[in-house]
Amino acid sequence: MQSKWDIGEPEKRTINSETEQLKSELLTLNMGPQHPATHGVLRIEIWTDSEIVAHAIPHLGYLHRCMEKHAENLDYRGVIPFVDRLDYLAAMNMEWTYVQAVEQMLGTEVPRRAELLRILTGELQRIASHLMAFGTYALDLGAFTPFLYAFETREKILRLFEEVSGARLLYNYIWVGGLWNDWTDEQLERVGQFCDFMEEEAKKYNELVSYNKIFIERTANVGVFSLQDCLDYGATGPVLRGSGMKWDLRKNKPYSLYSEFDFDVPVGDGEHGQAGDCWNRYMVRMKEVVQSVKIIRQVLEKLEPGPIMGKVPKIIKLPKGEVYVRQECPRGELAFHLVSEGDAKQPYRLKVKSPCFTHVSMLPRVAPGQMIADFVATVGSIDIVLGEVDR
Amino acid sequence: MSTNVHQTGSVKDYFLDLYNGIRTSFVGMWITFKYVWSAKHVSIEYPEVREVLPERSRMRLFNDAQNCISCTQCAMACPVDCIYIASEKYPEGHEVQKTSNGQPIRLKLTQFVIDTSLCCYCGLCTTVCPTECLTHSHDYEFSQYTIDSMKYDYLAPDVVAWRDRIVKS
Amino acid sequence: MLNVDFQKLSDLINKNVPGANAVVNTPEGKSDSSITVEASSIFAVVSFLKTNSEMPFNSLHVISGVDYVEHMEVCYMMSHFDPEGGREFILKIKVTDRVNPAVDSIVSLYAAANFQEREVYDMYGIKFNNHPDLRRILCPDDWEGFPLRKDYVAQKVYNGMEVFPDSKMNFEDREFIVRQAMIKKAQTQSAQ
Amino acid sequence: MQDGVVLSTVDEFLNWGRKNSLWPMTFGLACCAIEMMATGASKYDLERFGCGAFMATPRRSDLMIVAGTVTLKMATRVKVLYEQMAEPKYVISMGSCANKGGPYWQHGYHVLKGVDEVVPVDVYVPGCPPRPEALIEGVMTLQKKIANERLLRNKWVKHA
Repeated sequence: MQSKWDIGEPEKRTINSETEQLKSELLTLNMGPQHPATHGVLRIEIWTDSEIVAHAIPHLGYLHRCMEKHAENLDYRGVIPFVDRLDYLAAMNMEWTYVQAVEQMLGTEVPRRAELLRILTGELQRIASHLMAFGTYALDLGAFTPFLYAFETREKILRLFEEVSGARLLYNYIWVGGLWNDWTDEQLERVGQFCDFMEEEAKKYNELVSYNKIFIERTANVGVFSLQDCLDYGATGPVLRGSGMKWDLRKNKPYSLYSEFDFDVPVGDGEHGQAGDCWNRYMVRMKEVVQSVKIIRQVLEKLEPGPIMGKVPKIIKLPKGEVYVRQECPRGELAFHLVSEGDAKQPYRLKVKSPCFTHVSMLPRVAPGQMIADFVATVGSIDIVLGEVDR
Repeated sequence: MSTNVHQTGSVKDYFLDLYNGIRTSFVGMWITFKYVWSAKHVSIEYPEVREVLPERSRMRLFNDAQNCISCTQCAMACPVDCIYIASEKYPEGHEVQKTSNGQPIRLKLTQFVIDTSLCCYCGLCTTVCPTECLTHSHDYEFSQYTIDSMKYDYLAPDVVAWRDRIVKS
Repeated sequence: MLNVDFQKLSDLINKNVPGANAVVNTPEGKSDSSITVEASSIFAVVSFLKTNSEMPFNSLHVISGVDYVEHMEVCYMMSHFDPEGGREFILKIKVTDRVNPAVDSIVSLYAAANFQEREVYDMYGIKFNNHPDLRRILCPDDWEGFPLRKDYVAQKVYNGMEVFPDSKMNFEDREFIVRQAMIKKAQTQSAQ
Repeated sequence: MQDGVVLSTVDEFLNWGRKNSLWPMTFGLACCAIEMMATGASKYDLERFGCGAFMATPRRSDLMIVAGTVTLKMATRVKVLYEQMAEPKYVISMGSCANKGGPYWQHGYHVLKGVDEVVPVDVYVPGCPPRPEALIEGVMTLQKKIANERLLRNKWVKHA
């Protein structure tokens, strides 16, 4: 049996009988690091046979910011701003995962209101992140207007976040033990209004883009990740769900207070195309937005006044040991492997399991046989953030 | 093989595809067209109109040197080490001043420099300040032509004028 | 950790993989448990974990390295995605050779290991035998040293660019602080 | 009036043209790129300054907004991109990372400590990331700089 990663020597690979007869040479095409469709500084070396991709080799590290090295030199609170900058589109979720790892080792009790507000911010951030994915994916495929709509809606969330945390993109809001600031009733009311607005807006986006025939033609049946591939490569999040596996850590291993909430886990059902293609991956995100709104509504009902900060020592020192903490972030499962040697103010080791890193490693698997334009659609559909890939 | 091959079907399918393509495109265009009369004005015409920043917004740091007690807690909390504080003891017989919230100033501040080009605006320094003299102002318009002018000495005489500018705007 | 009976799993490994020497590390407090196996038998162990019927693991989450100065550890986060009930646990091996560390690659078992092993090689210099394409992944190909080792010292110049240029390091400000601290120390010493 | 009426007027005209049609390159590196996109989107609308036509290629752009951390691996590419741009070309360094290495200056073995190590920078915009307004202010600062350029006068007028 040929193993999964091995897609054969590029020279020897036959695309179809026609090209075999033409005996055309493979052309090396360099996509990136500066390329509008790679969402940052991903560089992909593509070996093409006329318009058909024969082989794609991702080259990473153009944004390698040595975050793991920094984490070993900073105190536990000081790591949070750096964790923010991993996935800068979902900074709240990044913080939350890291903070959860520290709290688990520290054994901190987080007040109920803080946990609920964390779910609120996490889900709002998920919406913001998926909106960004929606806007830029449409931009990749040549539609500019959805980008403007998505950003207009995203700005509403960012304004809320700025009011509560003080920054637009990188918040440093979720702290060890709780939250920095509390939400006022007026802000929570606006969150409720935003929920109504977002539901209407999601319907509009679906009409505008998702069910557009041209969009479906561009994305359905393109870049199919089979379920076995996803498991082999360790894909998570919308990529795994788009391939038809109903796996969501919020349901399957409920952390925080997610077990109290009622929501669905959308999976790629092959409404158009087949499960695992670009359209289904994209659609999982759009459906998740609606589910997030549903969760936020429930949070607003459950919220009661109370403290937002648990008891945390002034200087955090963790006992000797290690934890591996996973969370469901917008792009997949983020995990931190936190090792502490005891009696130190710094982590001994902080390994980031980034979902996008795994997803990028799937590109060589899916690329052979695609058109170049379809390959762009595939790269866009896995929604990578390079800050997290390279760390 | 995952290329997007058009399914060859009957003539009916062909025209159905065509119809769906045109219909869905018009649905999208109609949504955009509605913006002609129903859209709210979202653009902020920046230099003339400014968005009112939320109270907690974290922009350029400002240190009120008169209230600083040189405790260096901010420098310790700073994850990027961009705050440089130095202080020395007052000569003997010096009358101990007090900050606005009543803390005695026992050390003479001789240097308070923040390198703004390194700052990551995380806000950790302001939360530990015991006298609340180090704050995030709401001033974000300070782009510079040279990198050296990004370093701010908060003991310089012109810093008061700069603070006045913030207070006014 | 999720749904894993560590004792049972280690017994399973010991029974089916001779020479694996699986040991359960049960830490104090709230830390996670893990299983340590012999470095030489890692391929057999992972192969067993993937194919067994009692407790299969269908996915590899991540491979992480830890440098404990006297030895290095490679941690394999094994995971099982199943809507009915997932599993995960940390599988560890110890690598004692710092000069020329090498372990068997598991790329032929899990395709996910391809990039992950390259990253561990990039950061810790642990070579993976039988890896199809063992190059540096994050750092440039001509980078010197392995950054996440505890004894790593960054190179001074890369490709004509200074890594830590003196003009950008704020030496004047920091020197001032250091000098002040020394004066303070001298004062306290003289006072004593 | 020592520069001459004609040269001054022509200079002013050229500068006016240059400063109001700055075409930036689509060149996002990290977090700041998101704020750069937000600046180009509906709420802040960089187009009002003639600066919103994001070009995908360096050959037809005048302005490179270095938005994000420049790593050593990327630095040579940034230089190549800068060299490909046609004159007149300007560089805005956006955010702490591009200014001086930002948060990664101390232990960042793989981070270039400021993009000015490889390309000349005209305007530094502080912030981490800067607000969209701050970027617009940076563009306006650059426009002020361009308005004062002495393009023909430097060539033809001899100063005492």
